[in-house]
Amino acid sequence: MDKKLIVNDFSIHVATVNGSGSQSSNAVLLKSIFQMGIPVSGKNLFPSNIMGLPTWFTIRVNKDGYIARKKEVDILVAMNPQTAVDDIKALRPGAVCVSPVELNLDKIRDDVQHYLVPFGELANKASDNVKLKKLLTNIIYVGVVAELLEIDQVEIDAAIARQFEGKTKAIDLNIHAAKIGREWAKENLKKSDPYRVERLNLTQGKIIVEGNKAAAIGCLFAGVSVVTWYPITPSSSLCEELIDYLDRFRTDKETGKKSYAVVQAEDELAAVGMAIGAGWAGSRSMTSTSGPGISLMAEFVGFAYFTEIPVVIFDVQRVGPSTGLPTRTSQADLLSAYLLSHGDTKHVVLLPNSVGECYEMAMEAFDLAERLQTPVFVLSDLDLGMNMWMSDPFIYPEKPFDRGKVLSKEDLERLGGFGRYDDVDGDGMTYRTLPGTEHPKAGYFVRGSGHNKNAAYSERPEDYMYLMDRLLKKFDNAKALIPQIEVDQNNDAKIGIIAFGSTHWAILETRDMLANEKIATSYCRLRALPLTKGVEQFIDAHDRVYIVEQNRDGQMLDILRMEMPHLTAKMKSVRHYNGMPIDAEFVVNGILEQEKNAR
Amino acid sequence: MDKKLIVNDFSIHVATVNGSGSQSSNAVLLKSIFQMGIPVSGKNLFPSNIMGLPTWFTIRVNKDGYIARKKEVDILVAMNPQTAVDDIKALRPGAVCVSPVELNLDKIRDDVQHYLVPFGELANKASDNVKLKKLLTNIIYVGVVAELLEIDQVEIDAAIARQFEGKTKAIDLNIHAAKIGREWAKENLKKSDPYRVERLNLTQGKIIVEGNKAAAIGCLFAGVSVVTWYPITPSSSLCEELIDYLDRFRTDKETGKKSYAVVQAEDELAAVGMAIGAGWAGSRSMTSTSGPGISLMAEFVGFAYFTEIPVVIFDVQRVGPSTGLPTRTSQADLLSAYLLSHGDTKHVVLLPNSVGECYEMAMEAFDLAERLQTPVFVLSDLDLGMNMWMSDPFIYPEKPFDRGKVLSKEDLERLGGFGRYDDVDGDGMTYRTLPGTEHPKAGYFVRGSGHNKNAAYSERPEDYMYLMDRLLKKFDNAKALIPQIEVDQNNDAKIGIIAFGSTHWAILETRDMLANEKIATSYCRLRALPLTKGVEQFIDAHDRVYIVEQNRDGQMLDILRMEMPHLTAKMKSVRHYNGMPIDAEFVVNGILEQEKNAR
Amino acid sequence: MVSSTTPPAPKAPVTNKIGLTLADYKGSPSTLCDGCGHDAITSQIIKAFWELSIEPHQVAKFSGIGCSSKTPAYFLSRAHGFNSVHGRMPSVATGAHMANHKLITLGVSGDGDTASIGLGQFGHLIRRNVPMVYIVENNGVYGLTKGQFSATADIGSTLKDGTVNRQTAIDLCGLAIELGCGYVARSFAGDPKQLVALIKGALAHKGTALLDVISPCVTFNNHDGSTKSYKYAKEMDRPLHELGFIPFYEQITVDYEPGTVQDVQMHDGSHMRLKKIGNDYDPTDRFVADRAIHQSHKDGTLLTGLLYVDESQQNYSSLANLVDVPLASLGQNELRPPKSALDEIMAELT
Amino acid sequence: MVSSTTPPAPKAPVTNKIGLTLADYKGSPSTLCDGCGHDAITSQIIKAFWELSIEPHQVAKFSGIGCSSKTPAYFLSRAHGFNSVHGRMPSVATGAHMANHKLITLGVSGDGDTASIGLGQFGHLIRRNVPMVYIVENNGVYGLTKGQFSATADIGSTLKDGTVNRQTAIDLCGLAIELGCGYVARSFAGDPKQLVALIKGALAHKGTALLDVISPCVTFNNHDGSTKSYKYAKEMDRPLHELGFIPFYEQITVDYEPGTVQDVQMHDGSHMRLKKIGNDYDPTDRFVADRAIHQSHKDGTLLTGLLYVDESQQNYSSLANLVDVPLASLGQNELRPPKSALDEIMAELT
Ligand SMILES: Cc1ncc(C[n+]2csc(CCOP(=O)(O)OP(=O)(O)O)c2C)c(N)n1
Ligand SMILES: Cc1ncc(C[n+]2csc(CCOP(=O)(O)OP(=O)(O)O)c2C)c(N)n1
Ligand code: SF4
Ligand code: SF4
Ligand SMILES: [Mg+2]
Ligand SMILES: [Mg+2]
Repeated sequence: MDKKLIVNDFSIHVATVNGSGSQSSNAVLLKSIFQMGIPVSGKNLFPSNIMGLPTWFTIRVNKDGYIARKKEVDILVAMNPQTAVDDIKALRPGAVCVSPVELNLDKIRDDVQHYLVPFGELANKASDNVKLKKLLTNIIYVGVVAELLEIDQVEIDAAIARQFEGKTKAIDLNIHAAKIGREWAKENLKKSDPYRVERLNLTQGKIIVEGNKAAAIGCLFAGVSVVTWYPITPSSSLCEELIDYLDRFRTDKETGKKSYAVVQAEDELAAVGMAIGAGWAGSRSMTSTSGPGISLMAEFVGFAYFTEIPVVIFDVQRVGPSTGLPTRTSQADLLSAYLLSHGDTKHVVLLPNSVGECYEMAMEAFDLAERLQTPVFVLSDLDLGMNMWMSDPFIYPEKPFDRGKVLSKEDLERLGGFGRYDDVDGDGMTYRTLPGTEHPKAGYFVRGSGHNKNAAYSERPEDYMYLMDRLLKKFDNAKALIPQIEVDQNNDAKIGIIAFGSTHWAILETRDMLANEKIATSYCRLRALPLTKGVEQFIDAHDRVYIVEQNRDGQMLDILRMEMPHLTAKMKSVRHYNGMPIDAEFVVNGILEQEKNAR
Repeated sequence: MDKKLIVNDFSIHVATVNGSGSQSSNAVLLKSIFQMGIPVSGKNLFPSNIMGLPTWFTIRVNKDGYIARKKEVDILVAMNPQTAVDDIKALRPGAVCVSPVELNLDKIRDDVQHYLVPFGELANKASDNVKLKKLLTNIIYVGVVAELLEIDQVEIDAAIARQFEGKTKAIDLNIHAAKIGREWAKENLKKSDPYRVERLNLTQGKIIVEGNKAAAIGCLFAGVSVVTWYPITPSSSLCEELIDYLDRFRTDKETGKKSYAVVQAEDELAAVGMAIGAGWAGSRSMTSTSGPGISLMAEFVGFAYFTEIPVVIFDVQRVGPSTGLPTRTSQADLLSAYLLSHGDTKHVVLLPNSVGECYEMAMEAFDLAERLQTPVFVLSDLDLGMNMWMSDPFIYPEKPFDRGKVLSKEDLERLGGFGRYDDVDGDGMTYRTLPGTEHPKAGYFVRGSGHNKNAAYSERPEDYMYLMDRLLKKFDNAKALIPQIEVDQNNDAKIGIIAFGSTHWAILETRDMLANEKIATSYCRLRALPLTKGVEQFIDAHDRVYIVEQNRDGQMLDILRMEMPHLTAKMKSVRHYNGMPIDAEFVVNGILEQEKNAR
Repeated sequence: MVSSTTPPAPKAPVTNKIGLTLADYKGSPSTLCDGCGHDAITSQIIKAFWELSIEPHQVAKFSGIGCSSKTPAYFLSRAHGFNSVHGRMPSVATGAHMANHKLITLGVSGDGDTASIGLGQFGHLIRRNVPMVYIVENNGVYGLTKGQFSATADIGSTLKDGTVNRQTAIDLCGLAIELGCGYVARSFAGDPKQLVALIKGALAHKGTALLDVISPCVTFNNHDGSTKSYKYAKEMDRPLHELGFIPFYEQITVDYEPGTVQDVQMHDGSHMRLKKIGNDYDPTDRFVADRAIHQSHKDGTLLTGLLYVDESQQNYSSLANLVDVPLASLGQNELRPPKSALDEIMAELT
Repeated sequence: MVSSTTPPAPKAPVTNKIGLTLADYKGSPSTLCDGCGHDAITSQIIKAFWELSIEPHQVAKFSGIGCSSKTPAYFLSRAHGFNSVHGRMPSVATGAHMANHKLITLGVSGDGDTASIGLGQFGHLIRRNVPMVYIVENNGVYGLTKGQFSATADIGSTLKDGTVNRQTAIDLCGLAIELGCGYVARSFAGDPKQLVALIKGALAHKGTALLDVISPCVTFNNHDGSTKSYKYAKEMDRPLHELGFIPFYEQITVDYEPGTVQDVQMHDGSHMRLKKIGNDYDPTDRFVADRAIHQSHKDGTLLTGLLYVDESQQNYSSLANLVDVPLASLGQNELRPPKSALDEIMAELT
C-alpha cells in the first residue's frame, strides 16, 4: 500500500438504509470538513421509496475544488448489511472500509484496509433507548471517521449544533455519541491508510446549499406571487422550501397577510393552468415539476406560447422515460421542454449549472417570461436540485424587475386603444393589458385559436402567418436577452467542449485531466436556449467539439444539429445516461476514445 | 379573352355558407365530372363552427391527374353574400364568375366573365317550401355549372341518385331543381368562357374517398378490436366511419354479438390509456386524435414506449399550436409525435400520402405495433383525412397478421418460464405473455419505472442502460420493417426533392413544372420514421435536396439534420404553413428562388 | 284608433346605476346556429350584469372549448376574456383569481367541457370553493364536434341517427352538492326570468356558484328522443319556486303571505326570494336537494331553481389570507424582500 | 400440563378448493415502511382471493403511482400486473377489460392517485360501470412524495409539521354513490375481518365496486392531529354491521333471529350477510347512505361497512354486447372480414 499521505483529496461513501436517520449524520460529516476550510460536495443516492431500502451518501473532499462526482470510492462506510458485500466488492484494491465487526467484511476482501467497529456495543453505551440506539449508530460512525481522518472534534460539535439547531437534547446526545465513536477509534484502531484532512481556508464565507433551495431563494427575490405545484420527486423540495421562505419573508408580521398565494394543485395539468391564469392576470407565477409533469403540461404550454402568456416552469429532471428512475439524475427532458406541445412551438429554456445559477436564473426567468410574454423553462436536475453544493453566497439583485410591456389605464387614455398582438415596436413583442384595468378598451379576449392583431378570431391565412412569423421573430430576439454562453477559449486548443447544467463540474475536472495529458481544450458552457451566434463561433474556432450531456439520445447535440447544420461535421458526442451524476473520468475516456480515431 | 377552349383543366371554387346544405351539391358536381372519366379532386374549406359562416369548396378538374390544390381559381360560384366581394376581388382577370344576379358582382369587376343567375326565382320554381327553396338553390347552381361546362345530365342524375341513395323524394326534387338551373342557363346564358369538360376514360374503376374513411377501412381489415377515441376535428370522422364499418362487418348477424369494442373516452388521456390497457391485454387497439390530443397523450405514450406495449395512434393533423386553426391542414405535429414524452423517447411514425396509403398503413401500423411492442403513430392531416381523393380501389390484404412475439401456455410449458424484457433473439424485441395465460409463470408486472430483464423493479445503472440501449436497438431494427421510401431517381438531376404525406401531390405537379423549365429533379418520398439508409443515399446522390413540408419550423428538415448531420449542407427547405393545402406553384417558386442563389 | 304620422321622440337610451346601457354589456355578434340555447343564455348574462350595474372592466370571463365556450366573446366585450383549453378552465380561473381576487369571475362551459374532459378540474374547483360563477350550458352533446353524446346525456336518450345512450348521466348539480358546493342551481335557457335571478344570486354568492342550464343544441340534439330538446325541457320543466333577486342596495319588502315565500340572504346582503309554487322545498338542506334531484331523474322531469345554497363556507382566497391589494398590482417594493432577508438566509447556509 | 419433546408432525400445507396454498397468492416482499396500513390490506387481498379459490392467472392487477400503487407487486405474483401512470389506472383497466372481459380485474390506488390527479378517470370509470374491484388505500396524504395532504384529507387535520388542512375532504364513497356506483364500502386496514368480507363481496359484484379503506401512513400521517392515524381510526370506527360473505357454492343457512340479519344477494349468487350492530341501516337505499356518510363527517366518526349496494345495473362490457371469447383471443379469421366485404365497400365508393 502506498504510504504517502493523501491529504484533502478523497471520497467517502456511506452505505445505509433509507429512513434510518443517516441523512443528518452524513450532513454533519460533510459540514465538519467544510468548516475546516476544505472544499467538499455531497451526493445522496436514494431509492424511490420511503424506508428500508439501500441508500448511499458520497462525500467528495477535494482541495482543488472539484465537486463533480468521482466514480472511485476511497473510503467506504459499509453500514448496510443488505448491500455490504456488493459495496465492498466494488472497491478498488487499497481502498478503506469502515464496517460493523459482525459483518465480517474482512473475510471478503483482504486487499482492502479494514476498520472493524463494534457499533452495536458502542450504541449501547450511547443510549439505553432501543430506537435511539439505532439512530445514534449513525453519528457514531461519524465519530470513527472523524478520528481516522483527523477531523477536528470542535467542527463535529459545531456541525451537530447547526444540524439540530434549537434541540439541545439532541445536540448533547449526538455529540456524546460521536465522541464515543471517536474515543473507541482512537484507542482501538491503528491508522494505516493515507487519507487525512488538513485545515485549508478555501471555504471561508462560502455556503452549502441544494439547488432546489437556491432556486426557491431566487423565486423569493424574483417576487413570485403565485406558486402552483403538485408534488413530485425531485422537484417537490423547490416549492416546499419556497413556501417556507415566503411564509417567513413575505407575510406581514402584524396582520399575517400574504403577498403571495400557493396552490397545491390536483395535478400538473391544473398546476400549469393555474400558473398561466395567474400570469395572464398579472402576477409573477410559476410551477415546478419533473418529467411526467412536463409531459402533462404539453397542451397548456403550447397554449401559453400561442397566446403569449408569461409563466415560469421549473423542471428538476430525473431519469425517464415514464416514471423511470425517479431518484436518479438526468438531462433528458431537454428536447421535450424546448419543443413542448403539438404544432410549431419553441420555448426559452434556461440551463443553470450551479446553485448560484439556480438562484440567479430563477430571477432571470421571471423577467424573461414577462418581457417575452411566453413560458420560460428552467431546467435543473436531481443532482443539482437535491444534492449539497458549495457556493459563494448569493448576491442581492441590483437589476429591477422587468415586467415587460404592460399598458396601464393612463397609457390607454393616451393611446385611445391598443392591438394586443400588434407588433408596433417591431421586435415581435406586443403590448398587453391586465384584467381589471379601468378603461373601456382595456379588455381583450385570449384564445388558443387563430387570432389577428386585435385578438379577434381569425382563420385568415395572412393573420396566421403574421402571428407565427412574429412569434419566431420574438424567439429570435430572445437571444439577446437570455443568459449568454460562457466561453473559455484556449487558443492552443484544437478541441472544444460544449456542456450545460450540472455536467459543468465534471467538465472543469475533465479539462484539467486532459491538460495533464497535454490536450488543450476550450470550453463553451451553454446557459440557455435558443442557441446564439457565439456557439457557432465557438464551434467554428475548433476542429472538433465534444457535446457532453446526460441523456441517451444526445439531445443537445440534436438541437445543435438542427440549428447549426453547417457545423455538424465538427460535432462529437459524449453521453452519460445511467442515472448517476456524470464524472470526469467518463468524459475524459469518452473524448480520448474518439480523439484516437480523429487523429 | 383567350377564346381557345380549355378542356378538362380548370378549377371551380364554390363559396357558400356552412350548414346550408351545399356539401351534397358540391359532391354531386364533383362526382358527375368523375363519372365522365375525368380526374378530379375536391377540397372543402370550412370554418371551425357549425352554421352560418363562410365555407368554400374547390373542385380541381385535371386531365393529367394532378389533384393537389391549385391556388388559382378559374370558375367562381359566388353564392355567399358575406364573402362575395372578397371572393371576386381575388380572381385573376379573365376568370369566370357565376353569381346571384342581386349581388351585382358585375359592378365590382368587369375583367371577369360574369354569369348572373336569378337563383331566387329559380328556387321558387323548384319548390314552394321555404326551407327547401334554400336547400335546392345549391343544386340549382350545379345545374347552371353543368350546362356551362357541358357536364352530361345523365351523370348529374346518377350522382344525385348516389348522393341521396334510397330517398326517392329527395332524388326527384334535386334532379328537378338541377334541371331548372340547367334549362335556365341553356336559354339565358351566352357561353363565352373557354372551360369545358369532355369525356375521358381515366377514372374507370377508380374510387373517391376521404382519407379518414380509407384509414377506417384499413383498421377494419387490420382486425382492430378495441377502439378508443375522443371527438376532435379533423380526426373524428375516422372513428365514426370505423364504427359504422365495424357495426356492419364485425357484428354477428344472428346474435348481434360484436368482435370489437368501441369506447368513447372522456378525454384523450383516457383514450390512450384505454388503448394501452387493451393493447397490453392482447387486443389490437387504437385511438385517433389531432394535435391537442397528442399533447395530452404525452405521458402515457412515454409509458407505453418504456413498458413496450403495442398501440396504434392516428393523428389527423390540423394547424396548431394550441387550438390553432382546427379546420385547416398542417404537418406540424411531426416532431411532437416522433419525440413524444419526457426522457429519451423516439417513436415509429407512418406517413401516408394518399387515401390508398391511409388504408394500407393502417394495417401495417397494427402489425408493427405488435411486432415492435411499441406505440406506432400514423400521421395523416386534414387535407388527406377530410377531403375527397380519387384512388385505385383498395386491394384485399394478402399478408397475414403479424402478432409479434407472444408466448402461449404451451410455449411456457416448453420453456419453463421467460424473461419479459430479455433480448433472447438479439433483435431488441422481447417476448410477452397475455393476461389470462394459464401458467404459473405467465404473469409479470408492467411498470413505468426501471426494470430488469425479468420485469422486476430495478434502479441499477446496468439494468437501466441495458433497457435503454435495447430500446434503441429495437428502434434501429424497426427500419427494416417499416414502410420504405419511394424513390424516383433521375440520373440527370442535380436536385432532389424530399417530401411526405399529402405534400406528395403538389410534388408530382412541381416536378413536371420544373421539367418544363428544363430542371430535372429526383424525388424521395418518405413513408415512415425512423429514417433509413436509403434517404442518405438519395441525398448523397444530389447536389441540393429540397425538403418540402407543411409547417413553419421545417420539422422534417430538423429530423434529417439530427439524423443525417453529415449531409446537412445539401439540405434546403420549402415550407408552407398558412393552413391551406400546399400547391405546386408555391413549391416551384420556393425551389426556383433558392436555385437562383445556388447556381 | 287614432293613427299618427309624427315619429315618436327618440328615447334616451336606458342606463343603469353606473350610466351604462345594455349595449355596453354586449360582445361581438354570435356565430352560433340560429336558435342555439347558448345565445339565449348569453342574453341573460348581459341582462343580469347590466341590471346589477357591475363595472364590465372588473369582470374576467373564462371558458374552455366548445360552442358554449365561445360565448364569452359574445358578451361583455369590455371585460377581459380567456378562452382556454378543453376542460381546463377551472385551473385558469383559479390562478387568475389568486392573482387578482378583486375580479368578478365568470366561467361558461359546456357539458362536454365540464362533465367529460373537465370532471376532475370541476371537482377540485368546487373543493377549493374558488369564488366564481360557473355556468354549464348543458345540451347533452358535443355541439362543436357535431353532436356526440357527452357525459350528461341521459340514459336512454338518442342521437339524431337513433344511437341510444346506455350510460347514466352525470348530474353536475348532484355532484356539486356532494362535493360541498355552496350555490347549486339548475335552469333552462327557455326560462329567462328564472335564469337572470339565478345568475344574480350566483354573483352575490361568495364561493363557487354552479348553474347547470339546459341549453338545447338545435342542430344536433333537438329531436324527439332527446331529453335536452326545447320541447322536452319545456314539457318537463318543474320549477321548484318562483325566483326573485333583491340586490343588497334595495330594501327588502315583506308583502307576501307567511309561509309562501322564503328569503335567503347572500353574503353581500342581497337576497334570493323563493316564492312557493307546489310542494315545500328547502334549498338549505343538502339531503332534500339530493333526494329531489335523483327523484327527478327517475321521473324524467327537469327540476329547476335554486337547488341548494349554503352561505356559511369560506372561499379559497379568503383562506389564503392575501393582502388586500391584488397580487397582480403589487410592485417590486412589496414583492422583493430587502437585502437583510438575503443576508439572513445566507448566514443560515454557511 | 404435560410437556412433550416430540416435534409436531409437519402439517401438510393448507390448500384451497383448487389446491393452492396461501403462499401461492403472495407476491414479492413489500418495500413499504414497517407498519404501513397498505401492507395490512395486501394481506387481506391475499386471503380473500385464496379463500375464494380464484385462479391467480385469471386476475389482472392494476394500480397508479404511489406507495399504495406499489402493492400489487406484493400479492398474486402469478397474475399479470400493471403499474400505470399517476391517477390514470381506470383507463388502463377499462381498456384491458374490453380486451379480455373474462379477467378478474382488481385495482389498487391511493387517495392522491384517485381523489387528486385521478378524480376524472375515477368518475368516468364508475359512470361506465366497468367491472372491477377498486381499492383505495386511503391515508389522507401522498406517502411516496413524503406526506403532503391529498384531497381526502379532512378539514382541520394537520400534517406532522402542524400545517392545517383548510379544505373539505372529497368523500370517495359519497362521490361514488352520487355517480351511481353499485357497490360502495368503507373499511379500515385495522379490521381484517370486515375487509376480507368486503373484498369478497366486491369480487362477487358485477360492476365497479369501490372499497375506500383507511390505511394509515405510519411515517407521515400517524400523529395526533391526523384523522387517518391508527389511533383515530380505531377510536372512531363505527361499523354499520357485522359482515360475512357466503360464496355462491355454499348453502345459505338461516340460523339467526328475524330482524337481526340482512342477506344481500350478489349477482353471482353469493350473499353478503349483514348482522345488525346498532341502528338499522339499509345499504340498498342511496339516500340513507348519503345521509349516513355526511353525518359521520359532522360527527368525526369513521363509518365502515357496506355503505351501498345495488345489483340491478348492467356493466360496461355486457352493454357492449361482446362475443363470448375475449377479444384478445380472437384470431385473424374472426377479426378480418372477408374479401367480399372489401368489394362491397369499394363498390360504394366508385
Ligand atoms: C383536448 C381537446 N380534445 C378535443 C377537442 C375537440 N372538441 C372541441 S369542442 C368539444 C366538445 C364540446 O362539447 P361541449 O363542452 O358540450 O360544448 P358544446 O359545443 O356542446 O356547447 C370537443 C370534444 C378539443 N378542442 N381539445
Ligand atoms: C404525473 C405525476 N405527478 C406526480 C408524481 C409524483 N407522485 C408519486 S406518488 C404521488 C402521490 C401518491 O399519493 P397516494 O396516491 O395517496 O399514495 P400513497 O403513497 O399515499 O399510498 C405523487 C404525487 C408522479 N409520479 N406522476
Ligand atoms: S351546434 Fe348546437 S351547440 Fe353548437 S352552436 Fe349549433 S346549436 Fe348551438
Ligand atoms: S410512506 Fe406512508 S404510505 Fe408510504 S410506505 Fe411508508 S407508511 Fe406506507
Ligand atoms: Mg354540449
Ligand atoms: Mg395516500
